Amino acid sequence: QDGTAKLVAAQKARIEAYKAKPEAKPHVAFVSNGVADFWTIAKAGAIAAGKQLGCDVTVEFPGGGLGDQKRMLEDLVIKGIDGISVSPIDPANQVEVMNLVAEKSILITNDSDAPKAPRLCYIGMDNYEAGLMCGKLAREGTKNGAGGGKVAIFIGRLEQDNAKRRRQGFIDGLLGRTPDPTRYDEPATVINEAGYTIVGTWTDSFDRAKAKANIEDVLIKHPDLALMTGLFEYNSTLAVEVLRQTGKIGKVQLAAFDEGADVIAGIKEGFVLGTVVQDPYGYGFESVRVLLAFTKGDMSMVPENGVINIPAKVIKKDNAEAFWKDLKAKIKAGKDAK
Amino acid sequence: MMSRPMQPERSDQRPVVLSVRGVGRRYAGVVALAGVDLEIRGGEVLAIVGENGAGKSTLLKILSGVVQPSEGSVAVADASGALRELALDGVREATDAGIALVHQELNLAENLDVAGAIYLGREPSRFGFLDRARMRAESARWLARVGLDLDPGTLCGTLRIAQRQLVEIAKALSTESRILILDEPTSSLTTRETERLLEIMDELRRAGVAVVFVSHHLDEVMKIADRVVVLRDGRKTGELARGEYDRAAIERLMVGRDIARAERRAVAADAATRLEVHGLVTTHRRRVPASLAVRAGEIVGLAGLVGAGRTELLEAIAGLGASSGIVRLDGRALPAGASARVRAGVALVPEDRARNGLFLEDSVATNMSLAWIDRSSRARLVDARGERGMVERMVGRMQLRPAQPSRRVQTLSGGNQQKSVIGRWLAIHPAVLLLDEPTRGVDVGARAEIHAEVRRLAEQGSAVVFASSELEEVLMLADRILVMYEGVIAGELSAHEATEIAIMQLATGGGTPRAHPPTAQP
Amino acid sequence: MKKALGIIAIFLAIFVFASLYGENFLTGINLMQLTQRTALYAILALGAALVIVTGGIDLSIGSVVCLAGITTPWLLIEHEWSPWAVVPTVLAMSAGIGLFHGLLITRLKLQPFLVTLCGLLLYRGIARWMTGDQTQGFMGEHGDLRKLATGRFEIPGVENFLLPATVIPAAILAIVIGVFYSRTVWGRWLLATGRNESAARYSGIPTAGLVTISYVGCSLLAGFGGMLFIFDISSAQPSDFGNFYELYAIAAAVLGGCSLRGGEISVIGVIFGAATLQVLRTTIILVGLSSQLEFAVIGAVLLLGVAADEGVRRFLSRRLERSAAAVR
Amino acid sequence: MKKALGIIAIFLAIFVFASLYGENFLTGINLMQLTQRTALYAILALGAALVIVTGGIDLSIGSVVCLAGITTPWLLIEHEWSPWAVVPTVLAMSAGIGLFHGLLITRLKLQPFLVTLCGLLLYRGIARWMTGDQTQGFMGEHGDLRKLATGRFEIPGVENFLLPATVIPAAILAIVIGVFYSRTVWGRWLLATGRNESAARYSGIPTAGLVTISYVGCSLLAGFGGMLFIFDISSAQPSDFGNFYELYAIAAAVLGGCSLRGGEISVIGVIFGAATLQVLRTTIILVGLSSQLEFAVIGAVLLLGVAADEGVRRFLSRRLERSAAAVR
Ligand SMILES: Nc1ncnc2c1ncn2[C@@H]1O[C@H](COP(=O)(O)OP(=O)(O)OP(=O)(O)O)[C@@H](O)[C@H]1O
Ligand SMILES: Nc1ncnc2c1ncn2[C@@H]1O[C@H](COP(=O)(O)OP(=O)(O)OP(=O)(O)O)[C@@H](O)[C@H]1O
Ligand SMILES: [Mg+2]
Ligand SMILES: [Mg+2]
Repeated sequence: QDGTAKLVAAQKARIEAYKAKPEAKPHVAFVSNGVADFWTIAKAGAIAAGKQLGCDVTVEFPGGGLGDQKRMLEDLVIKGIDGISVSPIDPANQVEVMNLVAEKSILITNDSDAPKAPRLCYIGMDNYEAGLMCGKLAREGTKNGAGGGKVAIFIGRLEQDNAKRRRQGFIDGLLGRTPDPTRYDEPATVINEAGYTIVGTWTDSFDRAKAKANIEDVLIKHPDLALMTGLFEYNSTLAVEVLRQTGKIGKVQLAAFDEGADVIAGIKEGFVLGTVVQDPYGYGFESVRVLLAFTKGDMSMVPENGVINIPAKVIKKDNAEAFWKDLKAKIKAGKDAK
Repeated sequence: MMSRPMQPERSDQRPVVLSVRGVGRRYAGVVALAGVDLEIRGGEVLAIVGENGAGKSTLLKILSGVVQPSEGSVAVADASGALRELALDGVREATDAGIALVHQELNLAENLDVAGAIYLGREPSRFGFLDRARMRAESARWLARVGLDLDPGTLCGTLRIAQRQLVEIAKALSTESRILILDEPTSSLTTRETERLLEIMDELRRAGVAVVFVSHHLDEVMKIADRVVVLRDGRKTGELARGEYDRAAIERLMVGRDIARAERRAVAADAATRLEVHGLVTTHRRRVPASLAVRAGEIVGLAGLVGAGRTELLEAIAGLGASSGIVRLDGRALPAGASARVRAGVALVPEDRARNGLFLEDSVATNMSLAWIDRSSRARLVDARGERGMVERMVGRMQLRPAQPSRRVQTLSGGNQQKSVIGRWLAIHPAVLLLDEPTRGVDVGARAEIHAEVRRLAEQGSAVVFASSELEEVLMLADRILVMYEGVIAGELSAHEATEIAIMQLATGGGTPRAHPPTAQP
Repeated sequence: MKKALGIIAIFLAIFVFASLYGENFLTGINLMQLTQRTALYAILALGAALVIVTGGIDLSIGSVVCLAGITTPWLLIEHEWSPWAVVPTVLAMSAGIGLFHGLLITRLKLQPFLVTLCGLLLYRGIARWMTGDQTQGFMGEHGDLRKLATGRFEIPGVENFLLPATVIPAAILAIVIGVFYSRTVWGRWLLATGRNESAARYSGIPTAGLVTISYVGCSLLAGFGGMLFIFDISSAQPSDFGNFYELYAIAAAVLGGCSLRGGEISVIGVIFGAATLQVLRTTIILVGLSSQLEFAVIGAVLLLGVAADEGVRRFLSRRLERSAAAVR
Repeated sequence: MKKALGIIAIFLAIFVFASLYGENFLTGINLMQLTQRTALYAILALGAALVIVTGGIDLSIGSVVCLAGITTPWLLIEHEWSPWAVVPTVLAMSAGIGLFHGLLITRLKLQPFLVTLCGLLLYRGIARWMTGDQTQGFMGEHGDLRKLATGRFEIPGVENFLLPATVIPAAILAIVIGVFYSRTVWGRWLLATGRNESAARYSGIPTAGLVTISYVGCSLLAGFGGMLFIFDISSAQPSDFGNFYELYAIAAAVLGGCSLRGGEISVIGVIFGAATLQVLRTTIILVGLSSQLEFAVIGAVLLLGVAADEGVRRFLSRRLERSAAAVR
């Protein structure tokens, strides 16, 4: 902890020094935790910020997990980058590489926080909170019907911290428990509570054909499934696809996550309860804005607790259309920026 | 050169070093060997003869621990001379018991150098580390012994088949075993090397070594063997001591009848030229262009020493390997590439059948019909019924044994494998048939059959060129003989003026003013 | 056929197990979905078998699936091409990739493993770069075209089971490939080439051309399969679509009796190989095993299966040898 | 050595390019990190080379890296074993895996591709199941043990460059393996076995045993490498740690001159093969190419490299032949 404090102080001193002599053409980086549309939208935000505010921006998507992210961070440091905003895959165990970044550059986190690391701030939302939103959405959806029933959870993988928190939030929200982010239900056990039976959590390691097969197989195994949720973007998209293909529309409810095109279409059509969306564009934009301010010696936008909150939103039938238009415009801007 | 008489000693007073009692070996579907008794004595040369598939190789493999007998026992004399029954269940044990075998099908690791191949499995070492210098020096000695002028550092992969054969012999000799077993060691050697090998066998015999060898060349057998064992259909049909046998007697025991030798007939003097080769230069190393012409119905023999370039010439005509020059068939220049030439009717029976001729894991039928299916196909579809008929006829004509078209070629005896390759080409009546060592490993009877088939093909108007290291075969089959020396066609002899001496003179450079030392040095 | 017996036995064993212990395994909809998946993977596996026959290997199958799959909606939606232009373009591109591999392997004599490993990296890289790592999907459009993979046919007289449309191309391909190797001259020559390339050359077989065509066929099937896959799942992400599919394809082919040394193929075996893998995956879910165990179970069952197959084979051949002797 | 010339040339070309166009490429810290990564991957690649020499292949390397890597912190942190027990246990487990492969391949005569493909699925599955798909890390503990991978040594007289500790085991392994194949009887036997198994058997060489030992060696190195990898990155997820590492390892070995037909090895080549892949990846970032292009660039550069290498080789051998002909 001592080392962390020292590194934080060193970064602050560096920023202080920039006051006297701001960086001429700062170069900052945005590092994701994987490859996904979510991150391409974030990239659009980051690049738009770079254009608008005047700095170089490098965006890196590590495709191969922790090792890959470590390698990219090291290489960026070697390259002599002025500041990095990273979404750490496994914060508890990535202390060293984050220390390295803090030592030679400036470190902030996005999407997934690392409070114990020497990061100057975190930009994002709480995945537990977002999961809770999704769970409540599902609870409302089923309460309108008979209430209770069998529920299945689909998620890309459970190793990463944000996935675990999101799942736990969903479960707590669905079952109407009092929120407690530290709770953890084992994925392998069937939960019987509050009239609901959570029959299981299925992962696919990002193989979409496998993800689709999971949903299909679970629907076969539990013909009486009442509700499902896809906690990663493509899980929800595929759930919509399977519902269409198997004619289960209306029979199985879907509480979605993220802004897949098919999901939005399903919301408009009315057979998807709704979806919880984050604001990746905002993560990217804010990251660059904050880092850029640092290189000018300005630390004023960092609040006392170090968390810049960019909350999640629930999209339902009424606001789906407006949301979709805005998103398309942002993606287009991001592409044109490239 | 062939003249030195090889004096046999009275061998039955010598001690028995290896004895087999009632050994047999079965494979799925065949009995390769049954109830063979045999005694081998130190200081004698024992020849094993028999038709293709008689079980000779199987017997030798059992003697040397490569194959386990299904019944019977093998006993080896230990140091004191007492026979000890050995449950020979591995090469290592046989090697330790002083037995060395040269396989019929050659087996060298191509990525090793010659010295490494010779000492494979018995490398001189200190604390597990190789003693390379010693390995090289000693293998050079053994190479010299077999008359192979080769740097021990040469990679085995670059060796031609005769050289590989000699390396394997050198390897066996270098074990200085008490019992040396050679399976058709002379099948790819020319007269000169054969001669040398017989001398070595004689020397070993004098030194008290027991030598067992297989050969289809009865003249070799009669020159050196103290005793001849004849196998037929896996059974021993006779055991003759020196003096008790002549060629006819052995053949009768082998085949059960006398072998008819085909008559030579004359080529029509006005026959048109079918194959014409003009200025053929292979990119491998030759700068001297080769030219030759073969008339319809003519059989031309290529003679020469090991490495004289016969194989290279035949392969170039067949369109294999890079070469320049013109090859004409009936006056039309042929395109480059083996597949174009085969389509035009130029076929080659390669000398290295395992590597270039056979698909060992496939059946006899598949091997034989490979070219035929193309000729007979309609819309590229295989005529399956016709194929079956053709294969059956060819199996009969080539006297394949066992006559089972569905058998995997790998499980055939060496000679029958050779027949499968020749059958592949006879099936399509090629306009030009090129044969490289056509009867390598083929028994006397089958050889006569193959010769008859080749003659029949020629009579139907094909042009035939064959290379053979056996002078006897060249003299017997060819209408005209071309002798090669160091990559050049050194001279030409017609069938009636050719003699062994005349050929050898040309083959060793005696026909040209250049006086290079011959490839194989004494 | 004989080579396929082992995998058919393994398949049946798993099938029976799943019927007994899997919930709703023997339902029409489950069998339909299994058929669909088997057909999709069988197309890839047949492609893999084409090059395995030549003694080669194609590690780029998954990446070609990705590139072809991603390009299809990319052209249709982003670039608004007509389906009549897109399908031929994607197939031609896939064939072109195969041609490229084939030429490098037969003309430049590079190792197939190396060439197609570079392909594995290259085509996925191109797909990611081309789309800017953006998921490509049909946005609910082109439903007719997608019928190629999502269509279902009624079988007269059979209830509760619809035949997935993908079965048709898969069956046609299987029959064509089966006939090709057993009945045509080229097929026979390719088998020979796989067994002993040098002997094939000496026999006048145009080995280089035939091998090149095999690589073209493999990539073409991978591209075609990729197209069907994306029709089926409706959208895909370039960075992960098709990952490891080459291993599934090769595994199915090898399980089905194709030796990696070349010269052997059994179309029926390949299809059962593909089916076995799919049934295994579904069984794990329907039996209620944790999906974390999926990999472990597939690996263990396959290993056990092939080991048992080999054991039985040996036992039988030993019996045969003994009985042959007894007859004489 | 001659076989390694091609890859050394490719490496130098990329290195020079990166020095010219990459930001801060020629800095001590970058070279240090490249050395570290090269050493780590070289250990896996040397393992891969061991089985490639026998004419086999090991597709399970990545999964063994995963299993061994994950087990290390799992035992240390979750189960609080002492490091003195953990390291031998993990290494023994890795060796056991290799032994299992070797026996299946040499005794049951199963195809190496199939056995190790099942292994690929199996060991990753076990790792995922064992840990319940949870990330395993050191939680900041065991810093001393991790020095095996994170340690850095000063080289007297050299500034700005510290030698990573992983270089020591990598160098020792390289030397031992190099000496083994060029100088020892067993190495020579293995080379012969790899190219012509029956020739080796006929010469009385215990081929089955030697091949088995090669698989043990490969898995042992993979397990050792996995341990060092996790010491280096401090935590890993069972579902993706080590994915595709077998391909990197095999690619490095093959680029370095090991033929997949067996019987060939060049330790220097293998190390340069591993180094080339790492330098390429870093170059892409330091030159400022998008990481989307990483795969495409690596694939294209390798393909170009090997094609050029082969072209040059042919040109030279033709020149040589011609000059030899001229002499006569
Ligand atoms: N591995 C095997 N499997 C099945 N049958 C075999 C096998 N090896 C040999 N045979 C059969 O055993 C018989 C004897 O073969 P062997 O090789 O001993 O004959 P040979 O006398 O050496 O003939 P050749 O003169 O042609 O070399 C043949 O019929 C052959 O087909
Ligand atoms: N592809 C090749 N690579 C290396 N050397 C070759 C090649 N082709 C031919 N040679 C060499 O050319 C010479 C001629 O060989 P070739 O095999 O044509 O002779 P041959 O008369 O058929 O002798 P053999 O009795 O050995 O078959 C030999 O010295 C051989 O080493
Ligand atoms: Mg024989
Ligand atoms: Mg020759």
